[in-house]
Amino acid sequence: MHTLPQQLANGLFLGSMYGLIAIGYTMVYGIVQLINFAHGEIFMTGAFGALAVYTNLPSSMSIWAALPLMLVGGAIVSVLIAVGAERFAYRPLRNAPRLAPLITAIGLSLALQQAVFNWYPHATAGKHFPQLPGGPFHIGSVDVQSGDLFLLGAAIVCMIALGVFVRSSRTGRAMQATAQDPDTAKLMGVDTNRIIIIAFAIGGLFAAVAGVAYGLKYGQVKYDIGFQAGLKAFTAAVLGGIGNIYGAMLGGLVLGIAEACATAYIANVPGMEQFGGGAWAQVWAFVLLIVVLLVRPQGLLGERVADRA
Amino acid sequence: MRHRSLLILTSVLATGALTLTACGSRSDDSKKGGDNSSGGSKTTVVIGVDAPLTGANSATGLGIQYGVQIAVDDANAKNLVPGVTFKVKALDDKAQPATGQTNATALVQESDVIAAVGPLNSGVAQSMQQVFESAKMVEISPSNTNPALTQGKDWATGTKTRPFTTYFRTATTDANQGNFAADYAVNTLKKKSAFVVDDKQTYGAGLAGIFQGKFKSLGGKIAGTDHVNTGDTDFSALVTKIKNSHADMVYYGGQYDESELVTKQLKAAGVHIPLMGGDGMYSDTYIKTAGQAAEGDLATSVGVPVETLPAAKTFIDTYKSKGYPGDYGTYGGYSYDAATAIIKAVKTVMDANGGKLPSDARAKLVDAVQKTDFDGIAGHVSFDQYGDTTNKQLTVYQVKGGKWTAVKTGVYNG
Amino acid sequence: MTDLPIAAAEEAVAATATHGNRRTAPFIPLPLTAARATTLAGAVITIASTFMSWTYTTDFPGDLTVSGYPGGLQIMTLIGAILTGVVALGTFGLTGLRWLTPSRTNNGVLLLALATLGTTWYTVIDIAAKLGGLANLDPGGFVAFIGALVLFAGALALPLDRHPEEPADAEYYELGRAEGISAVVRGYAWLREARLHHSELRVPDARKLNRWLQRLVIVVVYALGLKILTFGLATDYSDIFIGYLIVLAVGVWGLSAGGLLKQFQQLTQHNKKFSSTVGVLTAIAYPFAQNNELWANLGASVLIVGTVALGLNIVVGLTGLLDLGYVAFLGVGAYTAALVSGSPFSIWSGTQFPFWAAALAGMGAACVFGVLIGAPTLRLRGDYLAIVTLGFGEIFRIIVRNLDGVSGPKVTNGPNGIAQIPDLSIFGYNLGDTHSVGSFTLGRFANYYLLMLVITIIVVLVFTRAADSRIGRSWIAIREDETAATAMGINGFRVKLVAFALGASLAGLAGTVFAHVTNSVVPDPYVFSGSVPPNSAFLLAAVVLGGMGTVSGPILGAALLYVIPQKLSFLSQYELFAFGIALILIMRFRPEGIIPNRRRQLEFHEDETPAPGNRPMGDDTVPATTAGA
Amino acid sequence: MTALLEVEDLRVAYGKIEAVKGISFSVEAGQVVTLIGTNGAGKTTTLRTLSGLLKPIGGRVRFDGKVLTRVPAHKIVALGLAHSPEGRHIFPRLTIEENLKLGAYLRKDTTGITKDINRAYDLFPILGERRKQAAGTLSGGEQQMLAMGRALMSQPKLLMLDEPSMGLSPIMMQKIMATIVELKAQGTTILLVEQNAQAALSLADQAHVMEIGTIKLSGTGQDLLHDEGVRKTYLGED
Repeated sequence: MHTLPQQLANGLFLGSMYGLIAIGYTMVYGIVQLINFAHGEIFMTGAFGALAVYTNLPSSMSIWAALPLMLVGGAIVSVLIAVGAERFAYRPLRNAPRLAPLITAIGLSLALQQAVFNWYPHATAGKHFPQLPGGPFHIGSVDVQSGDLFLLGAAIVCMIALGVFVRSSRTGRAMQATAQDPDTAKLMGVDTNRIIIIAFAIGGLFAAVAGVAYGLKYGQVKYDIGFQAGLKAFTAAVLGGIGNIYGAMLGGLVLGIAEACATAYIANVPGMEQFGGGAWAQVWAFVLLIVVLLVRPQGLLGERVADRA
Repeated sequence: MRHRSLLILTSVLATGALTLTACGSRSDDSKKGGDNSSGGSKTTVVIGVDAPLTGANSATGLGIQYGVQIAVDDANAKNLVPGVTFKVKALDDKAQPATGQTNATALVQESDVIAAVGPLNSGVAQSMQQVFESAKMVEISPSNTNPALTQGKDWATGTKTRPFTTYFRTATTDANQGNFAADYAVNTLKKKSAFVVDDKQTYGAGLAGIFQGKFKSLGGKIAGTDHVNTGDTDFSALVTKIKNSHADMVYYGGQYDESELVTKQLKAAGVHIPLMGGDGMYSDTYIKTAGQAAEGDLATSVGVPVETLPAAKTFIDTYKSKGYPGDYGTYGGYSYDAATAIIKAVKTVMDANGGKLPSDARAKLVDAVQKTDFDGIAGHVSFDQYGDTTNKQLTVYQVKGGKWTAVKTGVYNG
Repeated sequence: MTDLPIAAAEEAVAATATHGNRRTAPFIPLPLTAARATTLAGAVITIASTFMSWTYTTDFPGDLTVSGYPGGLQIMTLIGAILTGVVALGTFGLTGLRWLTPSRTNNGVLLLALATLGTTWYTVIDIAAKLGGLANLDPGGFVAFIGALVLFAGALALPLDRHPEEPADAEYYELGRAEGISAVVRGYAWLREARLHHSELRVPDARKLNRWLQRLVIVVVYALGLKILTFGLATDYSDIFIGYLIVLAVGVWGLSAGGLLKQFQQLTQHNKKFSSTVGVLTAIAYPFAQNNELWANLGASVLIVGTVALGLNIVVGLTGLLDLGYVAFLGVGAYTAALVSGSPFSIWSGTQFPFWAAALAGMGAACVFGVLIGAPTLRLRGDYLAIVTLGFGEIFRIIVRNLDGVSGPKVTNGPNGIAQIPDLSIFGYNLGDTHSVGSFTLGRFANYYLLMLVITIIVVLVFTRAADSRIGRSWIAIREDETAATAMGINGFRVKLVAFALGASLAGLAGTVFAHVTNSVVPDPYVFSGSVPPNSAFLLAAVVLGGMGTVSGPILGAALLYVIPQKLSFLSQYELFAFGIALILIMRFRPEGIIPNRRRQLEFHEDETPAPGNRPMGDDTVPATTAGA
Repeated sequence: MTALLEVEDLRVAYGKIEAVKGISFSVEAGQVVTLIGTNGAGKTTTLRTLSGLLKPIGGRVRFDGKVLTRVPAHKIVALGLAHSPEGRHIFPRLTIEENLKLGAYLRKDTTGITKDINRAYDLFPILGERRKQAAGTLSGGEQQMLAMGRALMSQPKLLMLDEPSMGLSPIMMQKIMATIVELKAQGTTILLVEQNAQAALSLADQAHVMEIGTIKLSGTGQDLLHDEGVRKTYLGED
């Protein structure tokens, strides 16, 4: 079991990416009770936005100088798409039965994925994404890549910033109010439409950061990375208690670590030899979700539904 | 008043109906006229193509379509079969069995279509075989590698039975490649312990299974096995496992989409052992994406290196100069050979029938294709009693200086 | 806070106080006679144009160079123009043709004129675009172009029943800053003005007709429907198919505006048994009407997908549960059938169940999985079911891929799937062989089409019976308001579980046929979204497009989603993109689907119902119903 | 002098069912006006429409010289119309202080806000003691105090209170009513909706009796308190 620290670290990095994406699901859900199914694709377009910026920068530029610009580029693309989707696709359906926006979201997700597939030059196969130099770093018995460090750092910074924003700012308070009771929030003078837009924008921003981190970590991006990542992040959001931002991050970490450990150790369990490894990791992640929902239906950090009154 | 308007209605409807029938006849007229004007007394024979032309696998699928197209163009230009103009009808199966079956039905329905090339995926082939068999129509796949398609379900135990007489393939089965790779790994590279990974697809799982068996029988040790899912990108858990297994090589059964990430993450974690794979990995994209990490990695591929075959070079030049989309590298050559086999068979059938296409040309073509024997651009083309290619030429390539370089060419026997 | 549009608001309120928004008036102010004359003249010119040559070269699909009789897309224009002309004559009061617009509204004429205009202009523009420039148009093309325009303009000048969303002088809150550009505001206002209104048609009761005449009408309409369907399938080119679609869709809309469809509905409802029998007979006639295996294959596929969509409709449409992994149940059924089919690749290759047993096994297995997935999650909120079913849909594929004896127990033969599934044989009738029935031949796919038809009928019966039963009412109650339903003593969990399990079983049943039709089962098709059915997104879209909670909706939706992409080959790689965009647009503009469930339609459009209401506030005002809930 | 709030022929519908069928009344500055009536009479619907949560299908609302009909809810607050909703609707997972701050959401004067928060704590000392506590943990009466305090935070010209005494113990109810009297004494204009007619009428300047969507009876609070019919129907006397 001396690989355990390494596997935990693997899961931690993977999980913080899930968590970053899950924030978008959970914030939007918390405020409008909408599963923004297209969020995975917003993550993907963020990565491609950053890549487009990088491709157009002079090749002599160092990756460290380019990185902030890439983040900005990815964020602009993701946020614009997220906000545009809210304004033009979801808002007209706000009072429709909940299936309507969900179908819209599925449509949007397909359209975004196919748009990149068809019109981003040569995006049909994996597109090369720049990687951070340096590494691997050895911390105890654990190897860490520089991309992983960026990912972890970004996740920590984003989480703290978001926590401070939601807790202490006036808008953050209005956001919580809208999530808890939108009608009454309006009575306080909160422009709930604006709050919803902000929630989508923050989700988009975090997805873009996750997109850039993804590119840096794996060195390539592809038009279809959004679906898998989105599914995992959505699972993470539910696992952590949908609507709760800390829950989203926790759910992401739990999921990432569970997958890493399932790949590595399930096969060592007597009688389970055939059910281990990468091929079954997703199945175990799913089983974990079911078990958590059975034991704690509101998710790890979720509030009891009754509290929402 | 009442009568008059009824009369109007009736006449209007009658006119409508008449015009409908009239136009029906016209479109037939124009079709015939078109054929006459373009071909004179020539007969048009259509070769169907079924491959994924859109979606994720489209690059490879388009390579099949245009491989056939070039073969047909060459045949028409050289007037290979006098009195016959060949045409291609390409249908998109989107890598879906049901769609492939619909396409097969469509091809069978069209009387001009004499035989078909395709599909790309073994899973799709399973749904098409029966349709072609019922219609006695030849189907040659340039890429299916699942041995069961030609040798029946018990091929592994040596009990081979051919399920469909109309199905042939110019690609070799996984069996040859996997064995050849294992032989090279043990005997040339002197590897002792391999970690085997596959992507749980027909091709990848088959290849990995055969490699594993052969590697063990040659005295190697399997340090571990694992399976991944297509579309996965994070292999860090797998890499840690490989690192911990102290294997001295990794064998990967699958496509470059995943293996390029595996090798990259492997080397980044400081595990500098070569990764070996099959022809699904033998692509420039692999090197481009994996970059420095690909150095020293190996891939087997069927046939001899392209540089040694002038015909293949011409093919690639034509493909590039015409600006066809898609990836000719993987199966373009086999597709060319498959189409050529059909064209040559058409000639045989016609020669036997006094220079004319017989009414049961499709059925006669099955025998003619079975007796195919010529040198194609990817090696010698002929089929054994199961419909498999007899071309067992294989080459091992290695990434050296950012390019695939042939390191061993040979024939696997046994 | 000084920028509130106070003055305009006052006016708006004043305006509503005095009069409602519905009116019957022309858009283009013309005397009635002139408008009628223009309409008829437009129809005549357009009809005449189709007998001329439209273009110089034969390169355009359908060959439009011939003078003397129409061809290709010209036929579409011709049909559109004749229909418009005849219906217009009827609406104008010509005895003998009046029955064509029972409601006496001119809206039908306008929409038919729109259909003609659409298909004609599409053709002309397509010619110019394909062949490079207007120079390729023959005079006939220009005549058609102008004739259709005259026709449409004439129809616009007729008194139309309209229901603008807002009073004429309303101010548009959502335009906000665009108010500076008066053209935008005027255009927007005009578009809102153009909202036709014919939802409350008053038509003479068709049930007063002679009973035998009623039945004759039903038979003729169904036969015509079959003819129209086969005609559309037989179109050779995407271009012609698009023209066909325009005429068909807008034309049917026009006829329904005229009230014909409503009368037909009255007839079918009055003769329920008879019309469903004729419907079934028409469906049986389909493979006989054409001797083409490709179409039979298409028909069988549509029926499979449609039946699965109908099963999903129980879960989604009736009970309101989100199932994003429904395709997995189809897969369970298909794999079960494959395992007991006697295929040499099955682990029980010796076992060959008769079809009825295989079908039951497939249903049973799917039902078990439905309960396994449903039981832990159906107690939770709906969204949790969505994620769990989505996850299940994904891992189903992974699991069957793994069960190959290498990475799991040997059950499904892993990625290679189970191939060489033998054809079904029912009472000695081998569905794989070609059979002669009278002077017709039925090929393999025609056989499967007929088998599938039987299954579809069974599923339709199950669906309607269930929907009308006590449990069906409980489902609808749960969908509408779970809390209230529970308070009324409905055991929400059990009722939902029954719906979920029943839906799963029906998908499993369709899966058993699916396995035999495609000869093999492999893991790959069972994905969430893809360009080809079956996949979960496609099934969901079929249900929603067709109309949730209805019987014919999902089947129609599946047929459209299946056939249209096949015919529009030029979309090829943009097909999925177009599918995505189409989903968004459908949800935006017709969320209740093509065949709306009446209750659902109210629900979707309730914010528009408060009758003489203006929309007084900004977007963010919650309609009374939701806010009060 | 024109009234602060003028409602003219207001009509509101839920789908096709009209809940308010053309009511008219007005509120003068400094007055306490009460709407009484049984459940479903349309009182709450009226208030929700005034504050912009529902859109009317007809009629006109004029507040402080401006027409409210097309104004979104969050801008109505800015005009000086505060609404303490039925069932209190405090934000349960925010602290008491955060709830109060949200009441002053549109205000930018930090010092003024702090002052007003302290004023609310003076008015309701129990809130001051628990200012860092999540509002969901308060008792029903305390939540009502918070809701009223929160509504006052926007410095409204008109305070609308919807059923402030609902579900409270008699002692708590008396406390709340005493607070309303105190607010009235401070000059706050109040539109009060109450089921407890006795208490409401005794402190109202003007009162209106609503029945199934219409105003049946109007008068001063004292008049109605002594009206035979009102006594029978709403005060439970025979």
